Amino acid sequence: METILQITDLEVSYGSVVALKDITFNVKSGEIVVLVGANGAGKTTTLRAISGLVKPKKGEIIFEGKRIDHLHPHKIVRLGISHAPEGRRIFGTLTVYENLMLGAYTQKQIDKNTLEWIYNLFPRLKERSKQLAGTLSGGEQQMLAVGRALMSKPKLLLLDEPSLGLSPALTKIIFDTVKQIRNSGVTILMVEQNAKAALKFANRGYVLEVGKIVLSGTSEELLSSQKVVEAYLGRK
Amino acid sequence: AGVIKIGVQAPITGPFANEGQGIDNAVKMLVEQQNAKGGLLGKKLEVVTCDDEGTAVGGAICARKLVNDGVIAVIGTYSSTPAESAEPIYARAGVLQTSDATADSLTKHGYWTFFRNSCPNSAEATFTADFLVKKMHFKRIVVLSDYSTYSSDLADATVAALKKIGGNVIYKGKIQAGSQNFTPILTKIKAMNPDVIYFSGYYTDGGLIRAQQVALGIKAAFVGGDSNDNPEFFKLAGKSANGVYMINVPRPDILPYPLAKEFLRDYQAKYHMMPPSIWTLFNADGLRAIMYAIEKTKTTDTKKLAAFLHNLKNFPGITGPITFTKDGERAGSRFMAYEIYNNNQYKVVYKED
Amino acid sequence: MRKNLVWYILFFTIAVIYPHFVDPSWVDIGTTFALYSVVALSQDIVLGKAGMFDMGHATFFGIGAYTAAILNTVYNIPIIYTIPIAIALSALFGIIISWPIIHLRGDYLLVATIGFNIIFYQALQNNLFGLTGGPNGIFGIGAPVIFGINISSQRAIYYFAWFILLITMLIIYNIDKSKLGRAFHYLRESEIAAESFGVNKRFYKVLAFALGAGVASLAGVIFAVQYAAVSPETFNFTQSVLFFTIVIVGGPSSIPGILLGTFVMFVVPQFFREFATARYFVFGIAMILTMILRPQGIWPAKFGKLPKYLTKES
Amino acid sequence: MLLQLNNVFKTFGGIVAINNLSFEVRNNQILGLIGPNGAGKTTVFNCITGIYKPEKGTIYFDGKNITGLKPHVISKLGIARTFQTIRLFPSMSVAENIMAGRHTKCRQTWFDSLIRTPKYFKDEKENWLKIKYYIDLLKLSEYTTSIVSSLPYGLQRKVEIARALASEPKLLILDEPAAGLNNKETQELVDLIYQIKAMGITILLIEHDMDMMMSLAEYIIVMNFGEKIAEGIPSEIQSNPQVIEAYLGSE
Amino acid sequence: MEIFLQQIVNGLAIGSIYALVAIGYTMVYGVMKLINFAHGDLVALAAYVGLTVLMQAFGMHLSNLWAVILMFTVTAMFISLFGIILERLAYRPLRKAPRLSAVVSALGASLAIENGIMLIWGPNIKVFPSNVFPSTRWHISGVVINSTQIAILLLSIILMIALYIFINRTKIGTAIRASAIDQDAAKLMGINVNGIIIAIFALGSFLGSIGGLFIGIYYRELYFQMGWIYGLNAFIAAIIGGIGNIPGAMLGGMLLGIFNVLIAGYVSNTWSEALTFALLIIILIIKPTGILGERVAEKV
Ligand SMILES: Nc1ncnc2c1ncn2[C@@H]1O[C@H](COP(=O)(O)OP(=O)(O)OP(=O)(O)O)[C@@H](O)[C@H]1O
Ligand SMILES: Nc1ncnc2c1ncn2[C@@H]1O[C@H](COP(=O)(O)OP(=O)(O)OP(=O)(O)O)[C@@H](O)[C@H]1O
Ligand SMILES: CC(C)C[C@H](N)C(=O)O
Ligand SMILES: [Mg+2]
Ligand SMILES: [Mg+2]
Repeated sequence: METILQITDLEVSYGSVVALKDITFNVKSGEIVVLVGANGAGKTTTLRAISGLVKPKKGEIIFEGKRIDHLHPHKIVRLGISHAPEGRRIFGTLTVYENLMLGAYTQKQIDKNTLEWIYNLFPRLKERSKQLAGTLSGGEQQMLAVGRALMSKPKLLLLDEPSLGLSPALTKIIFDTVKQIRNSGVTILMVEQNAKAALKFANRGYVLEVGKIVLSGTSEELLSSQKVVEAYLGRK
Repeated sequence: AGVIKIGVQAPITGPFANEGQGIDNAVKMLVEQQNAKGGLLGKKLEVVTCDDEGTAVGGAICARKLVNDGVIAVIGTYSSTPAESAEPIYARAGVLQTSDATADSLTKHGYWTFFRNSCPNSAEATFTADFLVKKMHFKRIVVLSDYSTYSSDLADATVAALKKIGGNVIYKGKIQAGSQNFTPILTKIKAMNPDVIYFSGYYTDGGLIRAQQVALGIKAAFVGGDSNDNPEFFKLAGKSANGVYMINVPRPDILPYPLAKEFLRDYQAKYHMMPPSIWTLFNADGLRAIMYAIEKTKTTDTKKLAAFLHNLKNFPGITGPITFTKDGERAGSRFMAYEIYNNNQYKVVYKED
Repeated sequence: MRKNLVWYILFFTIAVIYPHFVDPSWVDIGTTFALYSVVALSQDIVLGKAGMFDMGHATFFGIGAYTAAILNTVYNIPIIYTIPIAIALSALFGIIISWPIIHLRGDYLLVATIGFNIIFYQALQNNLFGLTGGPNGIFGIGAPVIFGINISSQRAIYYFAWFILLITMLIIYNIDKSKLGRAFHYLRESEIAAESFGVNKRFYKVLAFALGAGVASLAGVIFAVQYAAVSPETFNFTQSVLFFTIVIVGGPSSIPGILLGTFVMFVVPQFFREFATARYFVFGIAMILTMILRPQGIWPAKFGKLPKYLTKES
Repeated sequence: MLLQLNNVFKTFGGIVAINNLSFEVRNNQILGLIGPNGAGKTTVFNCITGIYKPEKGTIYFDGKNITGLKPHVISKLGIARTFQTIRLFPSMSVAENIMAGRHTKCRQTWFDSLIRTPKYFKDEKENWLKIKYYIDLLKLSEYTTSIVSSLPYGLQRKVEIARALASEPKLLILDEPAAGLNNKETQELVDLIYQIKAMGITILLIEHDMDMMMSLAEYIIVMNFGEKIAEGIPSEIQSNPQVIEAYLGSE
Repeated sequence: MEIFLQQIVNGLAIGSIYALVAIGYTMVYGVMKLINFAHGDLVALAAYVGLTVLMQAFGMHLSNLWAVILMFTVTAMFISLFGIILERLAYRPLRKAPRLSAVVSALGASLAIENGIMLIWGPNIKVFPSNVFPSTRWHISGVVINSTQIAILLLSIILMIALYIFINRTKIGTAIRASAIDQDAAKLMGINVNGIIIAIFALGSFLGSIGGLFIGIYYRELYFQMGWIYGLNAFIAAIIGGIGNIPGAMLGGMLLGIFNVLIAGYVSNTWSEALTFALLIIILIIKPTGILGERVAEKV
């Protein structure tokens, strides 16, 4: 498997707060990689740095052999990286359909097949295509956020806590969908507090602690690591 | 040697900025000319300008500042409010003040330092009333003003003067200066069928009021108070300027005052524009009277200068002969009414006798 | 705390000796500086602390000045007695005006307050009840007599104004460090959270207006005394914009910030009266630069200054 | 009986958010409220705390009818809450944020504040010392003067809980307190909630984390489409087919 | 009756100018949440630039028609560019700053532009020549209407409809609305938010410049502070209509114009501003987010 994303010595700070320091990791084509870590560890910041929403102070981000850390977010999207951000950030006063169309903003033309694929993944979105997105339930909004991110036909999908605030049933659905998306050939880098569940279907994981990567390995390795279990997964 | 300092208090910024800058320009030009002739009493004159922004606060601040800078006389300011707030400060410091501000109250406080270089509103009001009623026999009179001290004072005084001689004022209204759209009030006036609209505000509004009046098809005559008398009025009113009556002191450029012609020529040569209005010339005259007093009394002692000015009679001025009364009022200035023809030509139609 | 106190003592010491070193026009500027600072501090109660966009604060300043002027010149009431009346009247106005519009948010409140200012200004110009003197305003306002001392000389008024500023600063300082000030801040930061913890939104918002109006009115009275005159244009909407700008430029909810703001927005232009024509051009650009360089204001407020017994040890 | 909802009904535009809902919370109970997204759980909380006014039905708290009262009045009666999306006072310090909880307990009037009467000093000191107690209780003392917006999410959650506790409520309402916390942090939270219960406080809890809900709640109400579809002790709920269908999802 | 109709005509004429300026305000506000207090001064600047271009054109002996065309194109381009530069220098550095800081920056820009006009063109009024635009007057049963009035009214309605369609029916329009809701999320869609903001400023300034030129043509008097009056009225119109909402700005402008004339004409002339504002405040009390503004209920 070839490396699709390579991050080297990444450093990011918000004003005087250093959020990430010397982050180095990679994602290979076709896998699901999970970032695990306590609150404020810097998981979201890592994703924001990749999609260009924050500018790193130091380090390199290389996507498919091209350096992207100095690019504007809208350029990065064009290269094939799509980000479903923390907190969904759907456009509440636009309709579901308009939200999806915006997902395909970088496409010259709306690809009917992509839309069909997304409607198949989330039939609920098809049903509600005329509804204002802000009036959807939490789970529906989450589907929309993921669906919207897929509309640009990304090679790499960044998901930030897709199960946050969702009912157990919806969480299962979302996780199943993530697997399906991977199976359709999209590489996924995701952040998930529900780490145990996520690691179960992911290929690999990295553990962040106050802005640093402290551990990495395959899902099985992490799930069986004493340290990880104690610090993040909880006893039981 | 040393210098004699002359202050200028004027609204260099703010809504009256053009008038303020006009006063400043005029004073600087006259002082330059005087200095070229060797100054006064062997000393050069020096101008100190202070921007009062046309506000009471600014007036008081400027007064204190100019007093402190050691000026012996202050030219300006343009409008009544800052002139009035400055008056007591100059009086206490014994600094002469000469302003074009026309509110009657200015000369009523009894300050020995104050000299009005224009004419008070009440005088103009009496003349206007006579013109409207005795000369033109208008039966249905509308009086408009803006909200400035000057304009609303003049309107009030004119209404009072009209009442006194039995004039029939059918409506008295106010416009917001600078608002440009006067059609609502004009339309309302149209329904009243007036013979005449008298406007006591400024040319910047007057020209537009006249233009919009004609555009709305209101047949009434238009009579403008002194502040309408400005070349820009005709540009704004365009063709509709014809038939307008203007009331003002004798116009410098049509009356035989060589001084006026000379002043305007110099001003234009130096600044490449006309003075913004007649008020520049009044203030220029204020300065000229003070310079004349210094020359004659051979002193800069303001007490003596004031005494001399209080007795000044018929000193030739740009705006006509200058005479001051004991309370600092400029006496004897005669008003005239002009009719406009050919877009911007004047014809005298009525004079004070 | 201790360090701040040193700064404040230095500030007031300079203020005390200042009139002995400058010429009278600068004494006047010093007086007006103190009064404008008082108005800006009072505006800050509403704008900075409670977070309500008020762009009509000159109204309350004007109510104070006109109340004193009318009571003094028409009814011959000594200035010193007009002070409490002016404060009460203005506070009452603050309540009446703010009551119906308190539910407006952000820019909508801004427009409503602008509206009240414009209504007030037109009322002054129209010589309301034949009392306000129309565009001329009112002249010949007397001076207060305190303990037999007549506050009429320029310096006396100067010291009186600074005394008022001192009182105002104390009041504002007290507000900040109390339940009252915290309630204002809570409302500014999150109304829903504040209400959910027992902050009576309407009461505190109206109270902010009432306090702001009362303090501004106090400054208005002294302002009327300083110039022995009041006229409408000193209280128009443009003036409100000035007070608004002072608060934002200086630093909302910060006492030193607002003093600096007044200095920058009112005193600095005084240095340039001679360069009159270009000065507001330059000044406008300076405003932009100030905000770019200090987006939180020149001296932003600092939170987290807590009583010592909370932060000690641990 | 501390809290009692009778046939509460609330709509938004056309959407029926709560439909004829009734339930009770007993003294010192931990009651769980679960249901699919959009079921109306948060809306129930908002009706109880006075953010929304129910269109029909009544809510009794501690024997008083609190239906339709303003939030600040209800808060005074002894109900405190946290929010699903954190609502702190972002530019203020941790201690000042928690002090908001003391608002109804401070005895100074606005006039005492203005002129600093002796009452003011006494009152301030008393209340700040209380704040110190809660800061220590939640192990936040390292952050006393930190500005909350710069704190990580988990700590902000704690500050919210501290603020609510500082108001010494009879009833504490928690809306998804574990959202965004990892399993370890969630466990700490569970311990904390037990501690709060031990203080004699009644707790009403919304949470999607089923492990947590099952270990904490003594009784659970399940909602769907604004209606109550089931209630019971955790083990009953877990095996209720309707709940599995609508909420838990089948394995 | 004819007086009444005349008043309505007057009100619509001034109202459509407010509307034109208000649309520019509301667009910038919609995306940036910024009250661009300098917008009115751009309007004034447009009038001055337009006059200068016109005089140059006449100096080159261009025909009336060509002179006017030249005036519109050069001025619109210049002012749009000016708006872009203004955004770059005065507002972009403040995008992350507290909202009111940007408002103060806008006030600074307003002061600078206004006084810049005074420094360049002088403090005296300038007058537009009266014969630029063929102005025909029609008397319809006692009511006077002139061609400029109709041109302004039509133009503002056409522009409003065009903009409405552009914003609501095109891809870029959707991108603009998305940027207005959440700039970061919009960036993640691949939208060049900076580009959108630049476009919005250009468009808003463009509309302002058209407004300014029509003020010049219609009222013919220019003074350096005129922008403040039009700016304030337009801002108020935008708020009343519900700021951020384009049809709202149009409606607000028209209502403001009509309120003004009806109050001045039928209630009290000297109290017209006060009464107009009293009415506006009452509207806001009843509709706290303006007439067409959405009630943004906060989801708790
Ligand atoms: N806009 C910001 N300004 C200042 N500091 C920030 C900002 N955003 C994040 N931080 C800080 O940067 C650090 C990393 O934050 P980040 O959001 O990346 O964490 P996270 O791992 O995603 O946490 P969570 O699980 O809570 O989402 C934290 O200390 C946080 O407080
Ligand atoms: N302010 C509001 N305006 C309009 N609709 C609202 C509002 N608040 C809630 N709703 C709607 O009411 C319904 C119930 O919402 P509520 O927030 O109570 O759900 P919830 O059970 O808390 O869901 P979640 O688990 O996702 O938080 C939803 O359909 C929601 O969209
Ligand atoms: C100079 C005049 C027009 C009158 C002057 N503006 C005044 O206020 O009195
Ligand atoms: Mg995160
Ligand atoms: Mg909820």
